[in-house]
Formats: sequence, structure tokens, C-alpha cells
Amino acid sequence: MNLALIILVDGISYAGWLFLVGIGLTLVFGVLRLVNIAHGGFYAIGAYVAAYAIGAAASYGLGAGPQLLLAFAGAVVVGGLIGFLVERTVLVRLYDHPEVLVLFATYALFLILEDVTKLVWGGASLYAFQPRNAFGTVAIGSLSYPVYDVATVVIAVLVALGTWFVLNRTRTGRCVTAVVHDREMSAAMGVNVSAIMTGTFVVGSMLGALAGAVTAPKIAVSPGIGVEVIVLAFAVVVIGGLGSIGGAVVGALVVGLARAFATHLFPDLAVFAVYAVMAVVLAIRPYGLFARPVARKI
Amino acid sequence: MRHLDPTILVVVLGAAALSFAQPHMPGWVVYLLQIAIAASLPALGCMILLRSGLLSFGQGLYYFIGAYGVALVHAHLGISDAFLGILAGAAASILVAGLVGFFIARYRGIFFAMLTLAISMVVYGMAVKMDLFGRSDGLNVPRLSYLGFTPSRAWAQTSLFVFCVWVWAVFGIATHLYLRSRFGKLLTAIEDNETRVEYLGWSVRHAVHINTIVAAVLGSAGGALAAASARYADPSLAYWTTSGEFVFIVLIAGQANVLAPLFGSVFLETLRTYAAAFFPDEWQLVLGAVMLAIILFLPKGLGHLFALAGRALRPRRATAAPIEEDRT
Amino acid sequence: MTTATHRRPLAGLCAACVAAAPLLAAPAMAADSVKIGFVYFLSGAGAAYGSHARDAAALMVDALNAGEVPAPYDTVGINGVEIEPIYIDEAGGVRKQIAEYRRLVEREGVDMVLGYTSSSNCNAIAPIVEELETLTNFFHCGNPGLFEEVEPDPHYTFRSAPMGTMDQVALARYIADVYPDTKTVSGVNQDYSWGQDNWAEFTAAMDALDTGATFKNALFPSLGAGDYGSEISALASDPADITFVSFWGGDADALMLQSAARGLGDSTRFAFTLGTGVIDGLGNNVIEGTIVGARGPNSYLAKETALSSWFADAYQETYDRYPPLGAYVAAQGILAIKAAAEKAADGTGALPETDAIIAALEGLTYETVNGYPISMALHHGHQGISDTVYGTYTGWDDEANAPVIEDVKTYDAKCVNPPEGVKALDWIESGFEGASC
Amino acid sequence: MTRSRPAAPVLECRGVAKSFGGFAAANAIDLAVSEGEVVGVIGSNGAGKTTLLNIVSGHLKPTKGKVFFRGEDVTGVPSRTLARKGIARSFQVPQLFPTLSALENMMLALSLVAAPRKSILSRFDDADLATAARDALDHYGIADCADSLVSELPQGVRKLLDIAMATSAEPDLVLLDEPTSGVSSEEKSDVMQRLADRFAATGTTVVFIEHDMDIVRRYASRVVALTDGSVIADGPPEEVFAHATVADVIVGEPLPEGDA
Repeated sequence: MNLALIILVDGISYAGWLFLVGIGLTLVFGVLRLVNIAHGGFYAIGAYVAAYAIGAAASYGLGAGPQLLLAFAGAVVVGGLIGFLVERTVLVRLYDHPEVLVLFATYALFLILEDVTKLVWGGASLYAFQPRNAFGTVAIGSLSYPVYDVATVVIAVLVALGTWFVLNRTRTGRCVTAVVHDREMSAAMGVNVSAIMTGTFVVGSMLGALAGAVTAPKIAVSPGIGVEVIVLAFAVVVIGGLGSIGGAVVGALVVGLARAFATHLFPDLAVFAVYAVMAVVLAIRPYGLFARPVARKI
Repeated sequence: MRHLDPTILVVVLGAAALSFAQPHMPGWVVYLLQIAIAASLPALGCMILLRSGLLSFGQGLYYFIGAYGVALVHAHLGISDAFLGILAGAAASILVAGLVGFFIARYRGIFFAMLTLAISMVVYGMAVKMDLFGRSDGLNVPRLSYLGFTPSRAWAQTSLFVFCVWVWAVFGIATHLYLRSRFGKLLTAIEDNETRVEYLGWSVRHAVHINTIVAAVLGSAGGALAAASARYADPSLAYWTTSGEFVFIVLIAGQANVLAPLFGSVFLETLRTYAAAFFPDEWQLVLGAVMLAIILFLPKGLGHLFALAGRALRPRRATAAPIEEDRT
Repeated sequence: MTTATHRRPLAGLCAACVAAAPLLAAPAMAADSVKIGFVYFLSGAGAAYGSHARDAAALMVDALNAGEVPAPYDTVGINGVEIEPIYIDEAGGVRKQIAEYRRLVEREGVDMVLGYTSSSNCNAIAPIVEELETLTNFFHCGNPGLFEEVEPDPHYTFRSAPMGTMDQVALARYIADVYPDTKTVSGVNQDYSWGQDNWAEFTAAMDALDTGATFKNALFPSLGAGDYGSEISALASDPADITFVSFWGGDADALMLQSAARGLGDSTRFAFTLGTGVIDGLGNNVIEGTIVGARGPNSYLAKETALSSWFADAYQETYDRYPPLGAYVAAQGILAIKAAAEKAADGTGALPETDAIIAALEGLTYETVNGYPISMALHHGHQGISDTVYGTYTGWDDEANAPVIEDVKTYDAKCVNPPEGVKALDWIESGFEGASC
Repeated sequence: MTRSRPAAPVLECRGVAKSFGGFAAANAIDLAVSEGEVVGVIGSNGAGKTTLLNIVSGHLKPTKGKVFFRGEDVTGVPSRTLARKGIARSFQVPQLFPTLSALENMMLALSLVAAPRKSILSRFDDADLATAARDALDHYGIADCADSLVSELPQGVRKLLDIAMATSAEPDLVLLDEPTSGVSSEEKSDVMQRLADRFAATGTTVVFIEHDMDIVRRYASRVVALTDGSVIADGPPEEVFAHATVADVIVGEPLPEGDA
């Protein structure tokens, strides 16, 4: 199997995961103009809830499929609930303030969520790998890949299509787009801006938690898993263009392929690759590859 | 000329008082203050960038350069002089910020923040790989000498503390003069209206570029003090969370005056140390909760408390001191 | 926190308040107890590891204070003086750690400090230890540089844990002994000093042993990368006979899980220097045939003695699990101090002066909970060495509910550790000059 | 600084053209302005008046053609350099520093464009600078508003402040983009009279865009009429207003909304 194909497959597989991790972040930025650092916290909560749910479901003798369904549903529900609480109690009071204050509020929330997950689930790792193993592997070229990882890419594509459909083909989606475009104008036209913002944050939190839930069966769910994810998600959406769904797809592919490329050909530079790509893209296209620059006033 | 500037007066008297108070302070408090002083300088750099509305998430880069200035001058030249270490870091950061400035001076808003973050993370990514920087294990820094004077072990902490305090005083006063100058006002004007600044014959880009360099020098001075105090330099100085902390210090304390970041920094270090002492398992939660409380209930920062207190006192003092030139 | 029961969220919080209460009062020097600061990772990625260390420390403190530990540690506390523990989180970066260390010494007035897992924290703290003149035992960081470069002339600084070098050298010897047909080796190591150094030491040791093995992939994913798809593809598309891994914590588990799912075990044999940690988490999902070490002869590789059986049973009883390797090293750190203090006391019933404890600890050989004594043999008696053990995991014994580890080989301490005065890497590259095997 | 060479006109545009995408905002405009002239530029919306001003003031680079200032080629020279050479400009929407007071706005203008560059590090909060700024405001009759924040000022004062800041360095050429737009009709002639007096006193060359034909008639010494990016008439006011197209298309057009 030639190297280019392996890099492509690895890159896409990683990109699928990166997209799931980044989509919530870019959605929230697009609508709320807010870089949500707490996203990493929702990811961790999603992973913990999923690991817990899979364990619980297994103890009731449910199969791999129901285990995963329960895990994903549980993570999304818990993530959404916490997202709702956070938006209604904290963020809503801060929308009039400078963006950087809201950013640090989300950083504070991230620290709080980190310790809360630790208080609830303890410091030792949780494991939920059984359902992933249950689906077996599929051969692509000479290498075998878990069916679960292929399914992750499919989930990422479905989430991308779903988001696109909701934003472009539904009434709610058009309201969201209107709010993205011009908050005041949308309010004047009768769009319930506050509800749209709450809703978007809740959906963003759900997506963050879903990303964690999808990841849980691949890893040891342990403290600190949210931190690395923040920077990666950040890089993905910044490269693609903050607030752009298409940008998140492209950003995920760029980072995914860059990492796969570096791992196979320049393994010493694997860590460095992500930030270097981010810096180069920003230096050439300050607004990321996909977002439109905001017109400068005169 | 007519009056002595109150800020300068406070800085000089405060530095003198701290210098004399040092022998009466416990060692851990001295160290805590030194680290707070060190971190307040890059935060001051963030503050002067914020005057033009620019949010830097990459001040850690210059903190890193300043710290390694001290560490590398020792490791490669065998010189452990504090002044030379600071100068080496400052020179390197002028060079780096001078180059970086060409890229970032045209960026605004979140994009300025992102690019500064990305650049500092690239440096972090390189540093953990390079033996020059000791990789992730970092480099140790010896006890420093001061222009040929090497304090005895018993006086080492005192000397370093006094050095930190007066380095801060010099940079603090210089920054104060810088901000109250016409250029300082120009920086504020950039956030208000870039077009008008250009039509008044000044290049916004050049001004931002220069300001980036000044902020970099402040950051590197802080880094040198941090390395001298911890006697250690490592790549995490350039990590994004370090940079974020500097911005947070400014948020805590507000931007009214050059002293604000110092108060913010002391507050943050104190908070962190007590949170860690009382709640070894949940100190991050406590830190986060206090951060959140400040943001929610004192969005203009703790510095606003001083402003409120000052306003409450003002009516009683009919002949007020000269008006502070730095507006909130 | 003084009762070593299951930590529950709220209980933990209350315990923290209780533990903190003395801090509110003026720091009092109580002569009837020995105050020890324990520094373990309690948050962040290290917590997956540090939480076990803290659990073990709490268990040991309680058992020692109650006089329940078997001989030779059957006296109460340390030489009859009760231990009063203060726990500190190692997370938060080096500048915070120095502040915490200074607070422990200068405010809490601890008599000694035990802890530090991260080599960057050890490097940063060591000069401060000497400055503040407080006996400090680094229980677990393993970088040779600590005494070779950072603190070449230690007085108050000790490290009871053997250096990581031992793991690499012993593994190379194990491969040469048990898998002499090994032609090619790849490596996956975390991208920071520890991972980079381990790979350098291991490859040097393989060369020095003239195994004839060549090196293929040397991969360095970042700490906490989470997804190792590309690395596994790289390893699978060009498989080596042996794949060396120095991962720890959640990363090690994740790499093992993802490799197992993709059948990587069929094309290469993994060698995990901290392999027993992976077995702790994954049980029978570990790839059969994996070579496992335990940062010394800990955990499943421990030797059965009265002391080691007591420790394993007590841990199992208290925390409902077999003690992970982090628990062993934490317990060792405490025993080193106890052994030295009691030797220094020489029958008198109080806590000896720090300098007396130091003198006793230098060069001391003491019994540990893994059954292999540690000798403080290097760096003027400040660095411990011990025998070490490697084995190959071959499956799970359902009846005993324990892993089956075969081809177990023990290596003498002097065979896998450099002699006094020689730098670790130089020693390996010299072809292990002066080693006695 | 710039020695005046009487031979060359103060401003000369030769074949200046500008297109945005496919749309030609200016089409080979030729224009020469001599020392001391007060030129009114008229034309309907989108005729290219502001584009012309943007090009001359250095805000835009022309697609074709050249701009000369006192005989020197200044095509594509940025506005900040032109400001130092002596070309000042005001804006249709006043470009001020809204978080500062009127006095501070003026002080900043004086310390940036009027003072030597090396004085930039001297103290902003300076009594002499404040006095000079008060005097400068007084020249335009707005010294009373000195201590108000810009955001609290009426539009007429803002327009004057905008012009006062632009002209603080006593430029050779002043470009005014609709100096009376947004000013109430009662204030209009007052504002224009102050400006006319001020520029007459300093002998400044002025080019101004204006929609109010009465004002143009009263204050311009010469009028240039633009349509679709081209000059269709250029000469003394009465001559230009007599031009058939000008009378139909420009003068006949009602004032744009919001300008009253």
C-alpha cells in the first residue's frame, strides 16, 4: 500500500475526529462571537459520561450498539444541560462586556469543570473500550482500521451535513444566519436573538460533549484530557476561519493531513506541525482559509 | 514639572519601602512577590497593547526570551550577571518583536490574538525539541551577581528581591512616562479611529509595531526576573496558558495605571497559593470560581474598586491632586 | 484525608478543609509529630498516576502511625514519632511548584518533603532544596541529569527511586536474552525530555549490547495526543520486531488500546517500560506477548516477602484494587526516610536532627514494599539503585484474576545502573564499563 | 518645509482614473488648482467626487493617471505622508476620537501633525499644548465645547472639529468632503463663513465637495462639475451653473436625503 494512500487515510480519519472536536467551537464563535475555552471541559464531561454510561449499560447486559447509543445520548443530554446552565447564569450577563471578558469567563468555567469532573469521577482513569472492539476491523489496503474509527468519520460527515442543513434549509437556521450577519438588524426584524444565542451555545456544548463521547472508547478517560483538545480545536477552527462550518471541515483536513504527513515522514516535527500550519495560514490569510474578512470602516 | 507625578512618587516610595521591608518578610512571601513582580511586567506589556485595543495571547514568547536570556548567557558565556542577563533578553526580544511586528502590526481583534498565540506556540514547539533550551526539562539558572558584586548566600535573596523591585520601578516609571506622552495618547487614539491617526501624519502600523517592541521588552524583563527568582527557565514560559495569565492579570486589575498589573499579579499569585494550600485537590476550581466572580461582579477589574473608593473620597478633597492623565 | 478510605467527592472537600485548618492558625512546631509534605499530581494528566501515589502515601502514613507495617518497619510512625502529612498538588507548572515548596518549608515548617514525579519539577526544585536546607526525597522522577548536571553536589536532595536508565538498560538486556533474534526496533515516545531521553538511552543500550538490531521508526507524538492512528499506521506498514514505548498514564493505555484494536500485536512485539500500569487499566485487553516493566520491580513484578505481601493486601483491602506501580514508589519514598531516621536515632526515641538523618540515608540499603532492597549507592549516596525485573505478558489468569507474566528475568542493580561517578549515557555508550552482571 | 514654486499649480491631476471591479468611479479626470483658489466640486451621488478626494488625499491609489502636489508626483503616496507634506482632509462623516474630549482631540492633532516628530515622547498632558489647542478651537469658534466628549457634541461642532484637526498644521491644500452635510440649515452658513474667513486669512488653497448649490455659489471661486466619473464643466461658478447638463442633472436634483 503506498505511503500517500496511508497518509490520506490516516489524515482523513484524524480529520473526522478533529472536525467533531472543532465544530461546536466554531458554531459558538460564529453566533456568539465568543472563543469558548470551556469547550475542552464539555469534551471531558462528554467522555466521562460516555464511559460511565457504557459501564452501566454493560452491567445490565446491553450489547455494544445500545451501549454506544446510551453513551452518546447521555453525553449530549448532560453536555446540553450544563451548557444551558452556563449560558443562562454566566454568559448572558456578559454579552454587553468586551469579548475578552467572556473569553476569560469561559476559561474560568473550564478550570471549574475540570475539577468538577475529578470530584465526581475521581483521579483514576475510566475505560470504555469494549464497544469499540466489538465492531471489529476493516481492511483498507494492507492496513486494518477499526470499524468504529470509520464510523467516527461517518458521524463527522453526518454532523457536518446536519449542521449545514439546519443552517441553510430551515427557518431556525436562517434566523441563526441572520444573527451571525447582524445581531441588531435581526433583533429589529423580530428574531429572538437571545433564544438563538442560548440555543447555539447549548448545541455547541452538546457537540463538544458528543466529541468526547465518541472519543471515550478510544482512550483512557482521565483528568486533563480536555486541555490538549482546546488547542487542537482552536487550531482547526482558526485555520479554517472562525465561525465557518466549511472552514472547520477544511481546517480539520489540513491539520489531520499535516499531522499524518509529519508522523510518517518527519516524526520529529509532529507536534510542531499543527502550530506551524496555523501560523503560516494566519500570516497569509489572517481570517483563516474560509471566513470572510470584516469590512473596515472609514 | 509643577507637581511631582503621583504615580512616580508611589512607585519610588513603594520600592524603597519594600526594599527595607524585605528582611522582615518570610522567604515564601518574598518569592511570591518576586514572581508576581515578574509576571506583572509582561502583563504591563499586554496593557499597553490593549491601549490600542490589541489583545495579545503571545506575551509568553517574550517572557520565554527574557528568561532564557539569563539562562543562556550563563550556560554559554558563563556570565551570571543580572544586568547583562536582562540586557541580553531585551536585545533578543527587540530583534524578535521587530521581525514579528512586520507580520502582526496589520492584524486587529481576535486575529491579532490568534497570530500572537500561534507564533508563541511555534516557539514553544521548537523549544521542547532543542537541547539549546534544555528541552522540556529546561535550564537551571545560578545565583546572580550584580555588576561584579556577588552577594553571599545569606544575602542572595535580599539582593535579588531588591533587584526585582527596582527593575520593576525603572520599567514601571518608564512605561508610565511612555503612556502619558503624546505617543501614549496616539496609542489610545488608534483604538478610537485609525483613519484619523493616518491623516494626522502617523502610520498606525508603525505605531503598533513600536508598541509591540516596547511590550516585548517589558515581557522579557519580566521573564528575566522570573528566571532569576525560580532559578529556572523552561519552554512552558511560552505556552499559551502563560500568556493567558498575563491578560487575565490586566482584566483583574483594570488598565487605569501602570501599577494596576502589579496589583493584579500579586492578587493572582496570592489567590493561587492560598487555593492550593486550602484545597490541594480543588484549587483549580477555587481559582476558576474567584476568576468568574471577578468577571461577573467587577467587570472593570479590581482596579475599579480603587476608582470607586477614590470617587467616594473626592468630594471631600476640594483641591484635588493633579488629574490623573491615564483614563480608565 | 488522614483516613485512608475511598475518597468521595464531598469527603475529599471536607478533608481538604480539615487538613487546611492548621494553616489558619500560626504555624506551630509540634515536636510530637514529624511533618512531611507530600507532593503528587492530583490534577491534570498526571493525576491518573499521582492519585495512586497519594492513596499509597495515605495508607502508609496511617499504617505507620498505627504501627501496623511488618518488620523491619514495625515501629510507630518514624522512630516512634507520628507522621503528620500535608498533601500538595504537583500540577500547575514549575514556578507554582517552587512557591508551594517554599510555603511547605517556610510557612508550614515541614520537617521534610517527599514527592515530585515530573523531571522538570525535580530539576527546578533541587537548587531550592539546597538553599532552604530541608531534607527532600524525590520519590519518582527518573532523569539522570538531576544529579549529573543540575545538582552535582547534593546534601539535602535525595532520590530513592532508581533512575530511568535502569529501565532502558534492563529492557535492552532482556531483549538480548529472551528475544535474541530481534533484528529491527521502532520506538513511540512522548515528545518531551523524558520520552526523548528514554529513546536515546534505549537505542544506545541496544547498540552497546551488539544486538545487531537496526532502528526503524522513531515516533514522538505529543503528550496527551489521544489519537495514535497515524503512528499505528506507520508502525504497521513497516513493522519492526520490537516496538519500544516509554508512555505513562492515560497515553500508554490509549496507545495500547488503539494498537490492539488494529492488530498491531501480530506484526510487532511491544515493550512497555511502564507496562504493568497498562495492565492495571486494561487487564486482558493488553496485547499478549507484550514485554512489560514497572519502573523498577514493582506491581506485578514484585517479589513476595512478608512486607510486600502486606502492602499488596493492605492496598487491595483499602482501595479495592491491586496496587499500581505509582503506589509502590510512593511507599518506597517514605520507607527510605523511616529507615534512615531510625538508623540515625540508634535506639533513642525522638526524631533525629536532619543532618543525622542525611548521614544515615547516604549509602543506606533498605527494604522496600516490592521485595527488592534499594541501595543509596550513587552520587555520594543520594541516588538509589535496585535490581529490576522484566517479563512478558502472556495472558490473563481468570481463576487468580491476575495477569500471567512469563520469561521473568531479574537484573542485578549493578548490572543495569552505572557505577559511581559515571554519567548514565556515557556508561551505556562505553559498553557498560564496570557493570557486574 | 515645501518651498512653493509658483510655476507649478498646487494640485494637478492628469488623467486620473479609478475602477472598482468593473465599475469606473473616476474616468480620466484632469484638474489643476492654483494657489489660493477655492474650488467647489459638484456632481450627483456616485459621480466620483469622494473617489477623487480619496485619490488626491492618498486614501486610494488611482488605477491610471498621476497626481502632482506642487509639481511633485505624489501618486499612490499614503495619506500620512501627504498630511506631512501639507495636504489636509476632512470627512463627510467626521473622523474624530470619540472617547476623548474636543480639547484632547485637538491637542492630539497638534502634537501629531503640527509638532516636530521628535516631540512625540514629550508629555501630552501639557499646559502649552492645551493653550495652543484652545486657540486652535477658537479659530473655528468652538472653544466653548473644548471640555465636552466628542460623543456629546452636536454635528456642526463635530464637522468643525474634524476640519480644525485636519488643518492644525496649516496645510497648503485643504480637501473638504461636504463640510456642511449633517449640519442644520441654520448652522450651515455660519459654519461656511467661519471656514471661509479662516482660509482667506491663511491664504489656503481649498477643494471642497458640496451638495448645497447656494453655498457653492457663494464661497467657491471656481467650480468643477463631475458626472459619471468625468469632468463636464470647469470654471467660474456662474459659467458652470449655466452649463446645460449641470443645470439639468446636478443643480436640478433635489438634495439627497439626510443631508438637510
